[in-house]
Formats: sequence, C-alpha cells, structure tokens
Amino acid sequence: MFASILKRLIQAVFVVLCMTVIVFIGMNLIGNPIDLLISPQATQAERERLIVEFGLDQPVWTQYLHFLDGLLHLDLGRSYIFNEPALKVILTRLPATLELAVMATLIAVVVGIPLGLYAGLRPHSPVSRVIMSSSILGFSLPTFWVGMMFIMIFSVKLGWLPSSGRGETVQMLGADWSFLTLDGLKHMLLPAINLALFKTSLILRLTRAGVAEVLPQDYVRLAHAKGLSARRVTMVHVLKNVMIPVVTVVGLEFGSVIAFSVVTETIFAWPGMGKLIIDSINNLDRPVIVAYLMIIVLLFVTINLLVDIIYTLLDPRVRFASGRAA
Amino acid sequence: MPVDLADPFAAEPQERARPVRDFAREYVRSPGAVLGFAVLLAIVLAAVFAPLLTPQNPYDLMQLDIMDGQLPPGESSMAYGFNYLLGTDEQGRDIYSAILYGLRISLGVGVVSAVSAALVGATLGLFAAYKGGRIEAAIMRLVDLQLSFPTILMALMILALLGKGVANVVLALVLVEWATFARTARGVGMVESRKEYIEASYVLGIPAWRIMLRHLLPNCIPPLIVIATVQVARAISLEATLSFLGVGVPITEPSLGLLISNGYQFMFSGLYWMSVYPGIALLITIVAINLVGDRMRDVLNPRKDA
Amino acid sequence: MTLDRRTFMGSLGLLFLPGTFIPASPAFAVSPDGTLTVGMSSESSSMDPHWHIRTANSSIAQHIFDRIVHMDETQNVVPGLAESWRNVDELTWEFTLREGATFHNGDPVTVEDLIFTYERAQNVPGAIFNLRAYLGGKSFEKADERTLRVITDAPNPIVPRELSTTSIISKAVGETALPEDYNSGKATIGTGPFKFVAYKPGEVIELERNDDYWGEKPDWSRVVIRPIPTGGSRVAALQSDGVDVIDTVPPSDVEHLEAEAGIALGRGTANRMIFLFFDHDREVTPYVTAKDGSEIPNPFKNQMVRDAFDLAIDKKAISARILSGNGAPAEQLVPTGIYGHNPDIPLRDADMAKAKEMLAEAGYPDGFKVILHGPNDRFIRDSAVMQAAAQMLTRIGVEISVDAMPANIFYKRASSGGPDGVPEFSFFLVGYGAATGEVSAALRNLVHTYDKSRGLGSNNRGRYSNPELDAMIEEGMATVDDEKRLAIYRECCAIAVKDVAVLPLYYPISVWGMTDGIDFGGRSDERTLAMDFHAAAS
Amino acid sequence: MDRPDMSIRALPVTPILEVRNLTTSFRGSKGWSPVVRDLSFHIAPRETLAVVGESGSGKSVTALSVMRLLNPRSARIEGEILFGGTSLPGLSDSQIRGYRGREMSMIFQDASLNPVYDVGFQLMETLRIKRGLTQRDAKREAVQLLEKVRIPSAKKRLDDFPHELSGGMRQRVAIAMALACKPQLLIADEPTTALDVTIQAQIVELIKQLQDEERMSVMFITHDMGVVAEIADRTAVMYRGDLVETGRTADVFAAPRQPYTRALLASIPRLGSMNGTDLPQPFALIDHRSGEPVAAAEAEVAAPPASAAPRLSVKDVSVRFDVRGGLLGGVTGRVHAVEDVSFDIAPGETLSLVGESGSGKSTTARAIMGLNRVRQGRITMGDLVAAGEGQAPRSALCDRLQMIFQDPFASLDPRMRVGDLLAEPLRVHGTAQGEALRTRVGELLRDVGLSPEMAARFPHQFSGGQRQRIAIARALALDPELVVADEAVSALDVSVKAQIINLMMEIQRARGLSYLFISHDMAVVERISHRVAVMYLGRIVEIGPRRAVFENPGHAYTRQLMSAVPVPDPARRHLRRGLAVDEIRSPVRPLGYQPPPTRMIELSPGHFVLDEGDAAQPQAKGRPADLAKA
Repeated sequence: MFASILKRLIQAVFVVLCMTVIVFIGMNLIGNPIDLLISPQATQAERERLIVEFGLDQPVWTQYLHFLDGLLHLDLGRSYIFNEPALKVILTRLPATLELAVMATLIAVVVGIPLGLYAGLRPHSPVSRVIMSSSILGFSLPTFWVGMMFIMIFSVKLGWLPSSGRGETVQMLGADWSFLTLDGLKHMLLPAINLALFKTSLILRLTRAGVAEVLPQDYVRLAHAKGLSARRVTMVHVLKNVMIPVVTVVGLEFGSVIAFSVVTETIFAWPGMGKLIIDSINNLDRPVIVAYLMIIVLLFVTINLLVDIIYTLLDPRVRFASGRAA
Repeated sequence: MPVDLADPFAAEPQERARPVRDFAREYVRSPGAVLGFAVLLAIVLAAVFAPLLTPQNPYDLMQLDIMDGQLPPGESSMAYGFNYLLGTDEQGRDIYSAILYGLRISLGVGVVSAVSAALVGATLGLFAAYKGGRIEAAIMRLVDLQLSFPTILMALMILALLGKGVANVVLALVLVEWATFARTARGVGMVESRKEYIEASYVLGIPAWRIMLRHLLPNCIPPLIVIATVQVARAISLEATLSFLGVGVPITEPSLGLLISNGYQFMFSGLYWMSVYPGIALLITIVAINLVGDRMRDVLNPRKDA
Repeated sequence: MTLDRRTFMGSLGLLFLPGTFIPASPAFAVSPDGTLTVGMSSESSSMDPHWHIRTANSSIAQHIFDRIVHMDETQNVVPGLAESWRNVDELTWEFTLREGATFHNGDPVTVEDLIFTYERAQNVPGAIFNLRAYLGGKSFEKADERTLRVITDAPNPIVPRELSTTSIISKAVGETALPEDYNSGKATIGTGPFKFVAYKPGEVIELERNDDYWGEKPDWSRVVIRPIPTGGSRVAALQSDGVDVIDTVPPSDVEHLEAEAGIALGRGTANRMIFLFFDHDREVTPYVTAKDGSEIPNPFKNQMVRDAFDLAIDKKAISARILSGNGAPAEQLVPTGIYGHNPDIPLRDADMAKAKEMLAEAGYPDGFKVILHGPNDRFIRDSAVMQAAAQMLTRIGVEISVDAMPANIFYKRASSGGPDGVPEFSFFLVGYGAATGEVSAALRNLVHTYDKSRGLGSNNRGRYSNPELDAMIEEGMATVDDEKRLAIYRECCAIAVKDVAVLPLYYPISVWGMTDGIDFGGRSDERTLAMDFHAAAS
Repeated sequence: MDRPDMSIRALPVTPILEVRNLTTSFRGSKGWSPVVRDLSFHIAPRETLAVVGESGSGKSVTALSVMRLLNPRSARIEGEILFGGTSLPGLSDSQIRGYRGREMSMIFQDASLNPVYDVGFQLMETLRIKRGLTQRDAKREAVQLLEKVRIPSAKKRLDDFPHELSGGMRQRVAIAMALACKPQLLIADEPTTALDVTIQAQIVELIKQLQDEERMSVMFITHDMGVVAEIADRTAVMYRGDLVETGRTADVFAAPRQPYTRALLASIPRLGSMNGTDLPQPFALIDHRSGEPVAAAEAEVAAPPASAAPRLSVKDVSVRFDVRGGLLGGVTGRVHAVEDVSFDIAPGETLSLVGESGSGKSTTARAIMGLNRVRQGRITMGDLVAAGEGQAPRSALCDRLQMIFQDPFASLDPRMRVGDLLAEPLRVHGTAQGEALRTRVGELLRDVGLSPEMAARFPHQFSGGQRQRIAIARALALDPELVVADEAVSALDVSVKAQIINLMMEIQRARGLSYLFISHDMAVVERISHRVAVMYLGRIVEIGPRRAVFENPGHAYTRQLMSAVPVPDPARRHLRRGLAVDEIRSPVRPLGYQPPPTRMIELSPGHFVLDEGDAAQPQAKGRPADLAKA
C-alpha cells in the first residue's frame, strides 16, 4: 500500500510538472492579464512597466523557472486579481465546492443505484425502459440549460427553492458550511441536482450493466439454490459485486465535480472553485490557475487512492493480490 | 482415415453468413431502436438537405433582418413574406431554418469529434494495453493529465492558438474526449489482449500493428461504440457549453447549442421559442443517437449467443 | 420517453402560462433602517481600495471609503472629504479638508492621511492597475493642517476628477497593514457611510451603516452584497430570492421586468461608448480582401468607405431591437451630460442607398470582404450587436463575417496581436469609458496619434492619426480654463466624428432592477451604491 | 460399498424425486423452443442418479428445472416434478424457497461461492436464515460442517475468502453449505469438472461418503463417464434434450442399449486400454445414429527413427515469475513455474507433458512459443533459437513451430471469417496469394474435415469441435514441423475429443509432424503419446516412453496421478482410495531460493525418474539434458 502511494505521488508530481508546463505555454499563447485588466486610461509606458513588473516580458521558460523556484519554497505565487496568495484564494472556496460535490454525489448514488438495480433486475419492464431512456436525457442535456430551467421552474415560477448563493452558513472547523442549516440545504438543492443529473445517469447505467453481468453468475444461482429470498440475494449477493466498478466511477466523478462544476456554480452563483477557475481563466490569473490545477491533480490522486482503498474493502481479491505474496 | 465432415454433436447446419442482412434483421427486432433509427435518419436527411427545406439561409447575414427579430412562431416576415414557423431570434433569424442548419453543425461537430477522439483514443489505449510497460505508463499518465485539465482552458488555448472556427471546436473536443476513449480502450484491450486469439496471432508471426488493427481493435469495438454514442451526445452538449462560455462556434453560424444558449437569455422574457425549440431538436437528436447506439452494441456483440 | 416528454412539455407549459408567477417571498418589506440586499453582476476582487480600479471594486470601496472629492450621478465633481478646492495657478491646486470627518476607528482625517494615501495608491505591489495613471505627474504637500496642496508637472485641468478615483485610507492603519488585512477587515477602515463587516469571496460582502458619517446618512442599517454573475440568475434572485436590488439587468429582461408588478427599474446612461474601430494605418490590412479573396489595399484609409459604413449602420435599430432600449444610439465620443459632449453633432440617420453609392464612388461598387472582430463577454450583448452591424453592412455589398471571442483573447490580439506587436485586427468592436467624467481621456487615448514615448493614443488600436486634431487635443489638455477647454474639446469631437475616426454605435444604458418601494435614479459610472438607493416614503 | 440397485426395485419405496414428462423451453428469438423434452426419471431415497451427457444435452437445465431456478420470464416448465409427493411447479415462490436449501440442495462448478464474502459469512448465512440459528450457534455449526467435509483446521478457514482456497477446498465449502440443512436430495451439477484429477477423486469420494453418512439422495450431473462409473447407482444418459437411456449403471456400461450410448462409451479414453502396446493408436469410434463402427481407423502412428536429430530441443529451461508485495512493492518471492526442464522431440514424435494445475506444463509450452520469457536455458528448433539467448524473430520461427490453444472459443478471433483467419498467416508471410490462397485455404479446411465453403462463416457459427479443427487448420497453414497442443482437447466433449485426437494422429501420419501434447488427462495422453513427461511443481519428475511410464511408473507422483483417474467401469469401483485432502503444492518460493540440481535416474532405456533422494551430491551422473533423450 505504502509503495503504491509513493508510486502515485511520484506520478502525480510528473503530471503536475507536465500540467504546469502546458499551462505556462498555453497562457502565454492566450494573452496577458495586463492587456485585459489594465485601465484604458493607463499609458503605454505604464502598461510596459507593469509587464516588466510581472515578469511577463521574460521568456516563458524563465518565468517557469521562476515559478519552480517559488514552488521549492512552497510559494505558489499571488493572484493577479485577488491580492492574496493563490493557494489561499482557492482554499477559501474549497468548502463550498466540497459540500456541493458531496451532496451531488450523494444524490447520484441514492437515486442512481436503486434505479439501476431495478432496471438491471427487470430489464424488460416498461418502467426499466423509461428509466433507461430518461438516463439518456441525463447524459445529453446541456448542464447550463437544465440549470436555467431549474431556476425558472423552481425558483421563479414555483418559488420553492432559492436560485442562487449559499444561504445561511455555519462555521465549523474554520470554514463556512451550508449543509448545517435548513436554509443552506435549500440553497444547495438545485445546484446539487443540476450537477447530479449526469452522474445519476452514469451510475444508473453502470449499475444496470453490473447487474446484468452478475446475475448469470453461478454464485447468484447458488444463493438462490440455498433458498435465500430474492431480496436478500439482490441486496447481499448481487449488490456488493455490482458496487465494485461503481465505486471507481463514483470516485472519479466526485473528483470531476469538485474540479469542474464551472457551469453550475456560475449559474447558481455558488461561490466555489469551479466559478473561481472560470473567472481566473477569463482574467488570465495564472498563479491561481496553476495552483488550482496542482490541487486538482493532488485531489485526483487522493481520490484514486481512496477509491482503491474502498475497492479493496469491497473486493477481497484485490486486497490479497496486493497485500500477500500469493 | 476419412474424417466426418462435421461433428455428430455439432450445432445445426448454419446458413451462409450475410452480415449486413443479419445485422439488419437483428436490429429491427427492437421497435424502439427502429424508431430511433428512423428519427435519426430523418434528422440527418433534414440536416443534409437543409437548404432545400428552409425558407432562409440563417448563416447568410444578407437574408436576416433585425426588424424581423424576436417574432413569435407563426408570424410572417415583413421583408420576405414567408412565415416564421418557429419564430425568430433577435437577429431575425428563422428558428426553424436555424435548427436545421444548426443540426448540421452540431451533428457534424458531435460525430466528427467523437469519431476522431475514438480513433485517437482507441489507438493509444489499445497500444498501451498491447505494449504494456513504460509505453503504457506514459500513455496513461497522459490520460490522467488530460482528465485533470479543464476543458474550457483547453478550448481557450486552442482558440488562442488557431482562432475560432468549427474545425477548432472539433479539435478542442477531440483533445478533451480522447482520454475517455483511451481509458476504456485500454481496459477492454487488456482483457482482450490476454485472450488466446491474440496469442495465436502472435504465434503465427503476424506483425504487432496488424494484430492491433485487425484483431484487437475490432474486438474492442462494442464497448467503444457505447462510449462513442454517449460521447457524440456529450460532444454536442459540450460544444453547446463551450458556445455558452463564448469559446465555441462562430456566432453567425450558430449550432444547436449556440442557439439554445443565445436564446436562453430570453427565456425569462417569455420569448421561449428561441431556446426551447432548438433544445427539443437537440434532445430528440441525442436520444435517437443513443437508441441507435445501444442497439448497435447489442447486435454487434458477436458473443451474444455464445 | 413519452412520459418524459410529457412532463417536460408540462413544465414548459407551466413556464409560459400567463400569471403563474407566484412570488417566492412576499415582496420584501423595504423599510428604512432595514437591510438592503444587492445582487451584483461582478464581484470586487479585493477589499484593498487601491488594488484594482474597476467598476465592481470602486463600487464597494465607495461604500467604505471617501475620496477627497466625489462624483455625482452624472459625474459632476462634488465635495468629498474636501469641502472646497481652488485652482491657485496653472500648476497648483489646494484642497481644504472638511471638519469632523473621522475614520471608522474614530481617528480624525488629516492631510498626512491624504498624502500617505496618494503615495501608497501609486505603489501597491503587484497591482495590475495602480493609480499612477491618475496620480502621476503630481506632487502632494501639506499647505497647512487643513489644506492639501497639489502641484502638477504640467497644466492639468482635471486634477479634482483624477483625485476622485482614490479612496482615502488612514495613515496609522495603512502603514502597517499587509495586503491580507484589507480582505479580513483589519485595515478596511475608511471614512465612508458604511463600515466593513464581512467579506466572503464569491459569496457575500456585508456592510453596516456608519452612524458617525459626516454626510447624509444612508437609509440602510445593513447592506448585503452578493455576486450573481449570470444575468438570468440575477433576475431570478430579484424575483424570488429576497434580493432587493440588482445591477446590469440583461436587455432581454428589461421589458418583462418593467411589466412585472412589485419590481421597478432604474436607468443611467453610461459614460462609455461602444464603437467599431477601423485600421487606419496599414496599407494592406490582414482581414480585408476582395470578394475573390485576393489582396486589396486597405479600404478603411478612404474616408468615403468609413462614411459609407457609418451610414449603413442603423444605430437606432440596434438600440431598439438588439439592446431593447439598453443603449442609446451614439453619434460621438461621449453621451450628453459628460463634459466635452458636442451638442451640435447630429445623429445621422442610416441611409442604405447613399451608403452604397458612396462605397461605389470610393471604388468598391462590389464591396469587399472583411472580418469583424470583437469580444463576446465584455459588453452588454456585444456579439449580438456585432451580428446586427454585420447584417446591415452586408446590405451595402460588403461581405462580412463576425469573429467574436472571449475578452481575454481579444484584447491581447487587438492591442498587439499583429506582427511586431502592432494591433492585429482590421475592423473591430471595442468600447471606451470616460472614467473621469469628461472627454479628455477619450480624446487623448483613443483618437490622438499613437505615441508610445509620450503615452498618447494608448488605446488608439486603429492607429488613427490626424496631426491637426492632435494639436488641438494637446492644447485642450493644457487649458485650465473650463470654458475655453470645453470649446476646444467640442471642436475635437467634431473633427473626430467628421473623419469617422471611429464608428460610434451606442452608449450603454445601465439598468438596475429593484423591488418596489426603493427609489433610485441611476448613475453614469455604472457603480451600484447602497447610498443612492432610498426607501420610498410611504 | 456398492449398493445394488435391486433394493430399490424390490422395496415399494416412494421416490424422493419423481419427474414425469418434463419439458423445459426457453424463449428465443423465434418463440419458445424446448431444451429438454418429455423427460421422466426418478430418484429413490439414498440413491445416486447420474445424469450424463455432453454439452447441450440439457442435463443442467433439468437440474435447474427441478430447483425452479430458471427465470420464469425466459424459461417455461411443463410436466410434473414431485418431491416427496409434493408437486414443485405448483408451489409459490416462498414455498419453493422453503424447499431449496432445506429439502434439496445444489452445488455447481467451481466458481460458485460469492467472491466478495468470506467462507464463514456464506456458510452462516445459510444456517441463520434456513435453520434460524443464532450467530454463535451458526458459527459452531459452520465449523462442524467444514469438519464434516474434511477441511483441515476448519475454524481458521471461516475467515478465508473463496479465492484464497484451492478449487477443491472451495468445492468442499460448497458441499458443506449444501449439507447445512441435511437435505434429502443433493443435486451436484458438474461439481468436479474444473478440478484436477487428484482433487476430483477426493471430491467424488467425499460426496459418496457424505451420502452414506447423511442418508441423502444425490443427483449427479456430469459429462465424465469415469465419474459416473465411480459414483452412480443408476445412470440416465441424455442427448440433445432427450433422455436416451436409463438404467443401472453397471447395465448401462456393460450392455448399452442405444447406439448413442454405445458411441459415447466407445469414445471414452480408458486408462490402461493401451497396456501392452508401444505406439499411439486412434480410437475405434462408433456412429451415434447407427451404432456401427466408423470406418476402421488405421493402425498406430509409427515411432520416429531412433537416429533422427531432434526437432525441438529444450535445454535446462527455467521460467520464473516475480511475486510483488510488501511495503515497497518489491519482489518478495518467485513462482518457479518451470525449473530446469530439458527434453527433445524427434521428427514425427509425440511427447506429452502431463501434470496438474501449477505443474508448469503450460508455462513450458508458452515458453517454447515465446509467450513467456525464459529466465534460464534455451530452446532450439533445429538451427534456430526459439527462446533464450539469441532468440530468432517470431516470423522466422512461425513456419516451423505452431500451437493449438485450449479454448476453441477464445483462440479464434470472433470478428474474422474463418477463411480470413486461415489466409492471414499465408498472406502476411507471402506464402500464397489470390486464387492460390483461396485454394490453399480450401485444402486446409478439407484436411481437418471441414468443407471449403465454410470459409465464409464466422467462428461463432461453428461448434466447439469444429472450431478446434479450424484452429488446427490454422496451425497447419504455415506447414510447421512441430505443433504444441496446449490442452487442445480438454474443453471438448468426449466424442468430439476422440475425433480430434484421431484427426491429430491422422495429420501426424500424413505429414510427419511432431507434437508436444500438453494435457492433464492421463487417458488421452496414453492414446496419443510416443513418450511422456510427468511434471510436478515445475520439474519433470519422470520422462520416458509412454509404455514404460504408464506400465511401470517410477515416481510416486506419477503413480498417484494414475490412480486418481476415474475408471469408466463400474465393476472396478470398489478400489477405494483413502480420503486424502492433499492440496497441490504451490510453486512459490522465497527470493533467495536455490532449486536443488536436477538429477535423473535411468530406470530403463530412455525412462528417467527425478532423483530426490540425496540432493547434496551435485552433478551426479550427468547433465539432465544429456539424459533426456534416450
């Protein structure tokens, strides 16, 4: 286990380095923040002085070396926009994203798995067909459109749920959380469902596929032959086997919600990291972008690790293949 | 010793294989899939023959008139006399015409990018699966890199580098999507490449590229088709999202996604037709693609009866 | 599937059924001394008032910090911390501090604070836009305990306007403050009508009334400012979320909000002009070709072509149809009410036939091919406006395509994307705001010949050049006498318009939405200030 | 002891299970099609009925029909199934659930334990739910059950997961689970098919004993006539959904009434049937419809001339795989899959490698084909090195050395037409083109007993036997000198197996081909081999002429292997073996492990046995490679 963590960390470092190189080159191609942000009143000389001040006149590789130097001192640079260390800017927004991601994943799991089980156990029933067809919608509707529809229907027309923001928050562990208050939960519901839509479809389909694969196995037959109830066979013998691939995907999707819920966070004015990254990209705030991507890579590595741990808990075969010399 | 022509316990004598006909016969067993196919065919035809079916070329600024803008469905054009079947957008673009033309772009972008991404991704994924070792590790890290890279940033970079245009949107989508294919292809490829027929090919001295192309690839197709149909849908909706974020197709040649995102600004004003009709068109298209794709996977699976 | 479509259509039906609107929370009882909740389209990036001068930051800063002079709704200079000021000579200004103004921590405001502020504002490390553009070329000294003396390097008629950009901070606090201290509130101590309470980036900014304020006290004891960047979401928040005020109502929503009971709108013509810029400079410009794609000399060097373009574009139609009234047709560099506006310049009516004629006369009877570039996320409906303009130009035979891109890409290319760092585009849409509330910046930066060494024409991305106009602009910039200067500036405007240096399209009209019971008259600098909103006497 | 079947006839005992006119149909694309037709049989108390048949005969479907384990949506059961007088098809779902596990239990092929739960959970689950025991009682009972099925240190095994147990142990656990409620009827569906022969013998023995102890009836489903002869009181033979013949096992074996039964029995390789002969001999087959012998097979395959230079020479070959683990993921051990193996194969000769799983026989084959890397030693094919230092490229070797794989379903690319599959190597190596290519493909198909028209079909349109013919044809396409057949007939039904073996011999005679024949099936090996090498734990423990090895086995393991082979003759079943629980040992060794040097003792000319006596004496009589060839 320790070895695989170490190996992953080394790989993560490699990925981070590649990523930062690409970002540096890419950002250089897109433009520079000075042109974008400087006041039209500023003179040309002022503009050029700033470019020098930001080091943007240097060749990309010099800028990159400078960045690496900072990295060695654990300094990811300061945001061009926010006048704060890039890392802090990101971490401030982490809790909002985190709770939204957890909520969305929870919804996806709670809705997706039972529906997937149903569709897998009764593949020919009309209900299953409806479930499967609907899941196609979950895949295909553009998130922003669905989000706007949600706001239209549930906030504006029906007035059931608030349309934007986090609502009331409560401090815990030094961060603000919405899920601890009813008002906060209400605010979280629409964006969470919006995010969960795609994931629900995915989990649903995976579960169904898993059920279809597991059902004809001999051990399911044996469970029936033992005279267990259909319910027990499904919930105990089928489900755990089906969960193995699902866990992997849930993990990855959880990561991607945290990383890339750009559209949803923008539409629902949810002050999370997705909105931050899109703003930073729009403003070419390179320190934030680079720091953000580094965090994302680390996040993915961590999530992958957690997924593997859960995986081994679910599937003893993996556990022993890596653990014991056998 | 003369050997029996067949095993005594052999399966019933089989008729000569006619793959296309068999495929078709098998396919039509699912009424939903047939409907999906019919709808998709109609959509494709409508897109292909859009110029013949529409009163207006919505991409020709000459034919637009902002004085005809924001007309509700059924209003007739002040300048040209025909009826705007589904209304107009704020530029005076006939929504019905724009949907058919937009379908061309959306379908084109979706299909071309998904297919290209499938080609690139599957090739790399299978290569990784077949070769293993360092090559595999390198490719898979590249996949990780891609998956942790924001789509929008990727799209922006391409846009900055190459400028705007449908082709560049496709390129951006391919760069985003190939990783998904590569990961799936590698997974499937790992399973398949351990199978005996691959070893048999190796033993027969068949070159590696040929094994990959002729043996490994075709056998990894069914799961890839499933992903591909999902990805066509995703690509279309991703293109819409990119357009929504301003880095998609050119505004004068709106895709379905761009129509939706342009029109949604007017949703609150009650000018629903600008966004809803393109949305419905997108929905139907994507559902039809998926119905067809699901069925194709079922039918193409050679082991379905084994 | 059927089921889904039915529910889907059902919900659509619900959306468009007239009268299904049920307000989520009963229209917030707006009461004086209550809380005002504001939904803003963009967010202040920092609580440091000198960090980045942009509308969102300035809006927030103005709640907390005073300036030495303020600008009113139409950007006239009015007293701030200085109760009076005078022009001692061409190079010297004196500002007299008002009595009784104190910082939120109780410290009185002194001339030292002012001098400290102007020094710091020019030297905030890492700031993309520090205030040197406004404060440069001046030295500040203490004339006496209550008087600040400003000495300029050259005659400068707009010293008060320039100083109105800079929030006054306390020397005692500012000297030791770290950049982080502004966001935490530790150093966010001004003299303004509101005090800082909390700042959660992306989420909320909370302010409370400063009951010791020297000026008129605001109606609200608390202000909650929430960033809601998406237009539709902002409108929804106003309709359903207990948000009392939103800024930047999207044009598409103006009409129905206007009709909606319980909601009122406020408007203000911005000091900005959105315009099309030509490449005046290059002999061959990259994005113009003959219709067969072959290279042709730059047609925009020909005044008649520019005139034809100007005539072809129906600005009134654009304002009415595309902007739904959220823009006023523009005929010159600044709208009425802004110092330097020339009332004698008429808005030309579009004349397609004449435009076509002129184009033929200019030697392009069959038109040519051109690409119109522009940002798609910078100005209200920018890409729609570009399309509409393009549509009109096609009618005089110009084959035009529109390339709209995100601002972050656009501006670099527009400023220096071409070979050797010259502006890249041939024909493009940009905007220019008269942030100082008068026309001189537009003249100096936009239509003055590009002169890097003297810092002139820095926004002249079309490289328009007219030596006669240059001379007049420079003369105006050195004329301290308001009357004389006004005449010169008006003449400058007339020349620029006659030359079609730029093709003005519209002046954006900012629209605020608010629940009934709040009064607001609109501003030209697009700032959203809680002090401006008043609880209607009912 | 053999219970005479007469006792049942004599006493008016009600059968435990009586099946009358059972027809089971599956829903297919063309409507309902019967898989089992009009089947009637019964099982008396304490009786063992073997249901025997080849794949597709409907024997498993019969068992599942009895248990009502088929999905009612896709399967339809008609006819009467009486269990102790109760009609099963008429019961409600919950009623039948009461019967399952409690009155009648079922065990399946090897992989039937749920992989994600430990043994204890699965055992106790049954005990708690079906017998209502408390957790503690269930645990105690579970240990007892495991002891009952002779699992050593039963208590510890409760925490093991299925994959940690060997196949034999897993099957024991499944049996324990089936016995949990002391059922009256145990249905065993191919319970030993996936097991090694020594383990199979243990399981069959166990079931037999438990039946005595628990006084239950057994319905034993198998395709293996040897197992039938060992265990069954009565036998029911099925063919394509029909019950062909039923009767006392001894009667069925001694005097089969139906041509099919006769054909089936004729095609069974019987260990010992070649005693007294030196050379391989084809099976004498009987047509399953007429009952007449198929045109007489030609006599044996001649031995290679003693002087011929070896075609294939395997010298001191070792193959090892690293086992990774531990904190740093380093190599913690090695699988010594093949250890110091040497042998030669002469032109026209068949050498068989026999052994059980883990013995290294397949690894040896794969090493020869370049599919596993050789760690030590060298394999040469004439002047070319096939594996080891100076290895020749595959393309140079593939027209000398070919392989037939075990699984005819996996070894043919399902996406290619048979014609293309056969033509591909020819095309790639430029052997033939255009019309010549087509002719050659046709010839190949004809050579293996298929018709050239079949080239247009896809593999899935063929039966298993036909596919293996295609695989043989493909191996022959490049006209190799030696073919490695890795368990090439193991997956086939008996009658097909016999045919394929006959075909292989036929081809060998016609082309002078050499075979390296890998198999775990001693009886088949006896048929086909000139020489035999017995492998155990990666080593060759005995090698020599087939007759010498089979009639005079020199190594204890060879003897054990031979005695474990079930004899398809009910008259000889009283030769009971003790209830061994020996596991096949693992070839995993610690890192620094130094294998003892290989020394062989020559028992008779060309017949060598591994000397395991005194390993201390290095380099005894000579290099094993020198000794390998007689």
